[in-house]
Amino acid sequence: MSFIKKFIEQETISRRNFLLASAYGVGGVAASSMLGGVARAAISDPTVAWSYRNRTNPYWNEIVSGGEAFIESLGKPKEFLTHLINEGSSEKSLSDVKALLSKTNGELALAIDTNDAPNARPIVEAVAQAGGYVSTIWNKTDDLHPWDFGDNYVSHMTWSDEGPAEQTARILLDAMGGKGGVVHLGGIASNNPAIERLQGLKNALKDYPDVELLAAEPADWDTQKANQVMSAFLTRYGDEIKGVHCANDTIAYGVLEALRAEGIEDMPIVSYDGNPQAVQLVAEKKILATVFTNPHWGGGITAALAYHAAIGTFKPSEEPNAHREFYGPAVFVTPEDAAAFKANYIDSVPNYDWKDFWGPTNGQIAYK
Amino acid sequence: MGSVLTRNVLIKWAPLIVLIVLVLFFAAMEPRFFSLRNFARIGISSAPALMVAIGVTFIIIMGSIDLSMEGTVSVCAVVFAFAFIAMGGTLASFAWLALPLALLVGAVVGLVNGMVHVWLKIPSFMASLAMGFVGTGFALLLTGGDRVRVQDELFRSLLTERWFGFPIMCYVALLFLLIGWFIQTRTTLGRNFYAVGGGEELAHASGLNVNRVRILGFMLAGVFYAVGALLAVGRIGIAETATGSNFMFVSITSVVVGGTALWGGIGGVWNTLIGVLIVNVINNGMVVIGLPGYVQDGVLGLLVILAVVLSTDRKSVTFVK
Amino acid sequence: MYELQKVDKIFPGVHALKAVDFKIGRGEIVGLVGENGAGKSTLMKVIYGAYQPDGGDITIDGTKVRFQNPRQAMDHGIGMVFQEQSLITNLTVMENIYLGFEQQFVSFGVINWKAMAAAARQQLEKVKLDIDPATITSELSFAQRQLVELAKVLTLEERIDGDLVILLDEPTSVLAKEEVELLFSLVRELTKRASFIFVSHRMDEVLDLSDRIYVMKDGEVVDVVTHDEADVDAIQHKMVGRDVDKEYYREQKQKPYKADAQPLVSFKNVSLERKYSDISFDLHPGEVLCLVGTEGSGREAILRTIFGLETPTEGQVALKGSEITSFTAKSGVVNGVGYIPRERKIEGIVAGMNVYENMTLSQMGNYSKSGVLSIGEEKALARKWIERLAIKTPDVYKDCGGLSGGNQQKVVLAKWRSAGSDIILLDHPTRGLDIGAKEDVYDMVREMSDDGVGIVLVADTLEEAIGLSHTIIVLKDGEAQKRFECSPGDKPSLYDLVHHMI
Amino acid sequence: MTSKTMTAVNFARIKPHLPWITLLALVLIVGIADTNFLRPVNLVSMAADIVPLFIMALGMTFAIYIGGIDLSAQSIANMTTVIATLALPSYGIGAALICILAGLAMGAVSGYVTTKLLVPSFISTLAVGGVAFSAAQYMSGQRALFMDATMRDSTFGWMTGVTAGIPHEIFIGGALVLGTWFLQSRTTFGRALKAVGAGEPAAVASGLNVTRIKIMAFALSAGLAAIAGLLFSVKLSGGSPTLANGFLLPAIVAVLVGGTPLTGGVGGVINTLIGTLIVAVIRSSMLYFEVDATKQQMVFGLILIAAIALTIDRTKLRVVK
Repeated sequence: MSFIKKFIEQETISRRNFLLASAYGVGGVAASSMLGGVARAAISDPTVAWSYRNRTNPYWNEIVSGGEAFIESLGKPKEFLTHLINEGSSEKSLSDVKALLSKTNGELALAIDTNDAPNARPIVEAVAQAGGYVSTIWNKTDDLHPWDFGDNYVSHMTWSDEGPAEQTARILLDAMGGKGGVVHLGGIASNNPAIERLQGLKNALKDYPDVELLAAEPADWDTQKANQVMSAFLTRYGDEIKGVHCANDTIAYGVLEALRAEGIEDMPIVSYDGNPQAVQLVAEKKILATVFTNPHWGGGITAALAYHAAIGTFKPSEEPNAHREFYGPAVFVTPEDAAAFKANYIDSVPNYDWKDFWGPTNGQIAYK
Repeated sequence: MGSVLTRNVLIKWAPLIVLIVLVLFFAAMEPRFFSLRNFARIGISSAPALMVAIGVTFIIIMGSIDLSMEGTVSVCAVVFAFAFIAMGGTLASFAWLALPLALLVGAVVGLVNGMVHVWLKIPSFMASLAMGFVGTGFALLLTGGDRVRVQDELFRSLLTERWFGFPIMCYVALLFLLIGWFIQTRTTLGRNFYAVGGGEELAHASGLNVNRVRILGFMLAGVFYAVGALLAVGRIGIAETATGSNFMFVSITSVVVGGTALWGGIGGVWNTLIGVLIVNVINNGMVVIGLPGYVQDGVLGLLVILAVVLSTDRKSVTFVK
Repeated sequence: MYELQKVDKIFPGVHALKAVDFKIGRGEIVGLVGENGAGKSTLMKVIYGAYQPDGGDITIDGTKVRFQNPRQAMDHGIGMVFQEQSLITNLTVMENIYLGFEQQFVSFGVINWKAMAAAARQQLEKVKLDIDPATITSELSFAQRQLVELAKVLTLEERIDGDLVILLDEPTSVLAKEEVELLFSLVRELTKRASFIFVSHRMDEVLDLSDRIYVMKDGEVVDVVTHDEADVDAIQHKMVGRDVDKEYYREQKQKPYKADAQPLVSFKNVSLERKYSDISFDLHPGEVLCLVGTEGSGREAILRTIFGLETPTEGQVALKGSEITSFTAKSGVVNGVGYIPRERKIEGIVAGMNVYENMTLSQMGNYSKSGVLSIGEEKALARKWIERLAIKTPDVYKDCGGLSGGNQQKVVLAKWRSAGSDIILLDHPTRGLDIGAKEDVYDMVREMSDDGVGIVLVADTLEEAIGLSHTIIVLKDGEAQKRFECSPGDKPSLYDLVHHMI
Repeated sequence: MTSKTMTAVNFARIKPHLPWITLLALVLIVGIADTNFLRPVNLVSMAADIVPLFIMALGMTFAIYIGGIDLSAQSIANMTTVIATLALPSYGIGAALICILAGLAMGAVSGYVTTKLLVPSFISTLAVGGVAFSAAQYMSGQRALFMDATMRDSTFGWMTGVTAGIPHEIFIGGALVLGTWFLQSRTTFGRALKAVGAGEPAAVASGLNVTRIKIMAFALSAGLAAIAGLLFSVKLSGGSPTLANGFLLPAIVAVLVGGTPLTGGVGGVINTLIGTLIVAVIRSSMLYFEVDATKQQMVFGLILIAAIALTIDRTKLRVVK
């Protein structure tokens, strides 16, 4: 019967809001106030939500696990975290956020990857207007900044992939002996990380005049597509291929299997993301290096920033810009340190201090 | 009479001719395309797609359509992987039971799909589209988004072991192609698909239990999707919710390119084989000749239109929707 | 042997069968006649199990039976040969014959094609058809297909121990005369093994073949006559409830056409590859020109050429004196050609659209301003023509798919006449219509002639062709054989025509 | 008349109203669970957010209304987000015109391939969509592009503004639904579409230029998809070849749930309006009922089956394929 009780309680509260809203509507009070724009100092018990692409990708699973770990650190069950899954659709991403803002009357602490950079602005605007708090990761346009929204746009974290990708590329090119052909399998071509990771490889190639970039094809972050593209590369370039640069771990799996089908076991490969499976492969020396971006911590801290800003633990507008826009951590995983890394980060997930917002970060975001 | 005969013969062999022309074209552009090892690569990428396409071929022959394959493939792959690992994780143990289990799961999903379509009288396009969501959703529920690795060397010999240059999975696909051919030509059910596609009301009036044929058709398709799922897992060693992604449009395109008409009654599994090969040759060939990634979707589209125009007997219809 | 007692069938709003008594003895051929909507097809569906009666009993040899579906009726020896071509054309002949009953040739899940072929050959022998059972059905002629359908029903003979009842629904509609005779001799021969229920609009055939004739009107059996007592006029009187005019084809209303006026349609040595060749004729205002020939003789292709659906490969076609260069249906319509197709439900009306939408479909330009429809005017037009042609419809909003065949035909006719078409192409305009509706059509043909409309007709029967036309062109294999002038009182005989057709 | 036939007649009377009854029922169910949902602010904002999807579904309605399908819609919307962003600096408001023209042209190509080359629309639109996607990738240089905020606001600000508490998207959607409704029910083109959908042979035999009508229907579909892309691009202030991803299936689902079945000639733009709102409500209901993340897709599929089973008017379907 408890759900009935819960319903009645909810009913009483929301009826008040409902009447209030109707009164605004009937009275024709200024439109902006009707649509939100609620100013409030702090929210005592905000809904905490994570909005992300999908659950079929290990990367996002790690993000979610971090979000849940943060929730549990608050002494709440992990079901308390609301999940908004956009399935790769910016349209659904935006609609879901707005629906949730309505449902919670703006009492929301939102962590989000907006799926496509242009989608960030409408989302941030909607959250700010409703009086909620939002922290974003990865996708945002360069002209959108947290400090332009007072407290409501808490922070943006991204990872500068160009540098780390360049470093893994160097590991790869060295393993190739500094000569021969290399192929790159990228993410969805227009995604920012995909562009940066390819750029990292190109930067490294400048120092290796004897290495030729044979081809760079998008594999859409997809294992099966990567598998097929690699097969075709083998036909086109055959033995010319001396190394493979993958934009992420899921692509690397497909590449490994395509090579395995041909009986090629010793091809130098580097990837990105540092998923547990990839770390295992690094330990086995099937992959030479990957870059761990600590999505578990990223997922937790992004939710924590939004939450603590919402309950008033800190006031974002009083923080320096470097605390509003910053780079996330990047840890190299190579065969030498893979075992230690695995023990520290994967076999036992570290207990992070979710109030140490900026400890592991990598400095303020710089725009080109 | 002579001219009619040659036209019929031409129509019958047109898809194969298109395939051969494509192979020769890509071989001319890049001689390395024309090698046994590359054909094996095309075979590997074709094998799972062929299974899925054969499944949907039966449905299309009935004049219906099935869009549930992505969900069904994912569910079968995930259930297989879980069962396989739970029962020992190698084919040498009782874990081989996971193989028939996967086929059974495919049949059950197909059965439900068919029942929703037939009993609730929902057109197959809508019923199967919705069932596809349910399937993918169910696979997600099972995995919670995780990937399940299947590393058993024996099972992976589908990919790694080769006979005459082709991995075992190609022979498995061939075996099921023959089974599909057998069902199509030598069983009542197979022939009844053509009857339903040729004239559903007439078939019903002849005493044929059309609803039963339809439901069985969706069930059979489910079994073939399951085989496709097994080969897809065999190919990359991972079962996940995304295992079924991208199968829908590719398989239906392949079926149509092979000369099976979307309005039912015409075509068969050999057409589908040719169709799948055409699509995979194009996909492989475009990368092999070094076409930039961003034009590949467009070129594939144009070539598919060209292939359908050349390989379908469209004179038999007055209009197309 | 097989008997219906006080059978009722009710549909929402329609009492389709009212306490019908019907029986058929062993080896008997029973005719069933009635106007469209009299309840014939409902009765047949009850007999072969497609409908379940709402009242009354069905008995076989005194035992009560109830069929849930056609399959159960078949299991009791009742089979149906359908009016529409009911073979599935992409299957082989033997597959069609054994469709739904393949199990007898299956062992271990495998079909034994040889056994099925042998069995099918045996069935085909019963109907004296010598073709390979593995032939794809679409390659057969219509007559052959009709015989295959009969052979299919006759498989009941082997399957059922008891007596057979076979329903023949309009089996002769696509057959030529001599094919009809072949069918009849077969049926008579088969009475040794089966009883037949024969349904046809061709009264002469029913009289010829049947031992007894049931006459239906408004869902009731109004008369049962024996072969010897049967009289066409009496039966038609019972069916229609009024006297049928002796001057059935309105010959007395036939007036000479304006032979000196400019021809509406002019064909000069026109050919269409593989359809017809070297056809020439002129169609004048007020003339009814009939094209006579067997199925595939090129009649329909000529109609379709006039309308613009086919582009001739040679020769000149002129409409109202101006030569046609681009053959599209649009240009046909603009030149005042109206096409009343044989497949009324497919090409004539759009089921799912209402009466006024159908009527203005070919002339929306007249009822719209810059693309915007004036629906009020459309409705007014529809009301006018509903009255003028006595179309039976509750209102202008009625879905044409729900109208009876005769009324659908009237809607199609109204579509063209209201648009002012003065070249009307009639393709089997009376096919499947009952006598009353046929007479309405004949009246309309005469009225149109009087108004100076030129009509090209492909008639349902030769009698109709002779009765209605001013001019007859006999076609065979796409070539014109003979031209007849048919002024009233001086018309060619059936024999004259048939002589040139075959 | 018996009581049984009476209920049958009554049900037949209710049938055409089932789509909006379903919508109302869904709104009430969610509203009872959480009255927040029923606040006008929320309902208005939900409606405004669904507008781009609705516009695409509106276009899709025309393709489905004539018995076809348009699988190119999403790619065309993707393409127009790129075109709009690229063209805004040099052409201003003219960018909108370029987008719409590009959409119409692509749709006309689909229509041409379908009607003249007799390639089923399932394949032809998929292929043209591939071309549009390639074009989008090429033009964007495979990057996400951003509109200058001031330029966007001065040129297209009217699209995303708010008047009297109503977001302008709703006015745009409303204007388009009125326009297309007028087109569908009051113009010769709409009537011709209905004839083509319900009985193509009869439309031909009435002298209608069926080919042209179909090409126009596909052009209209793609044109509206382009408007959807344009509006979305303005709303998000940028463009990318993947920005409109995830539109296609919901748009098809919206049309089908509204009660425009794939058999053609039945339903229409008003149905699509209701169908889109049903999709929007189902989507929000996931949040309001706090459906677990891993279960959402499966639940969506199940509700979809129920909604379609309720809303389609089977009396208008001759054969359920």
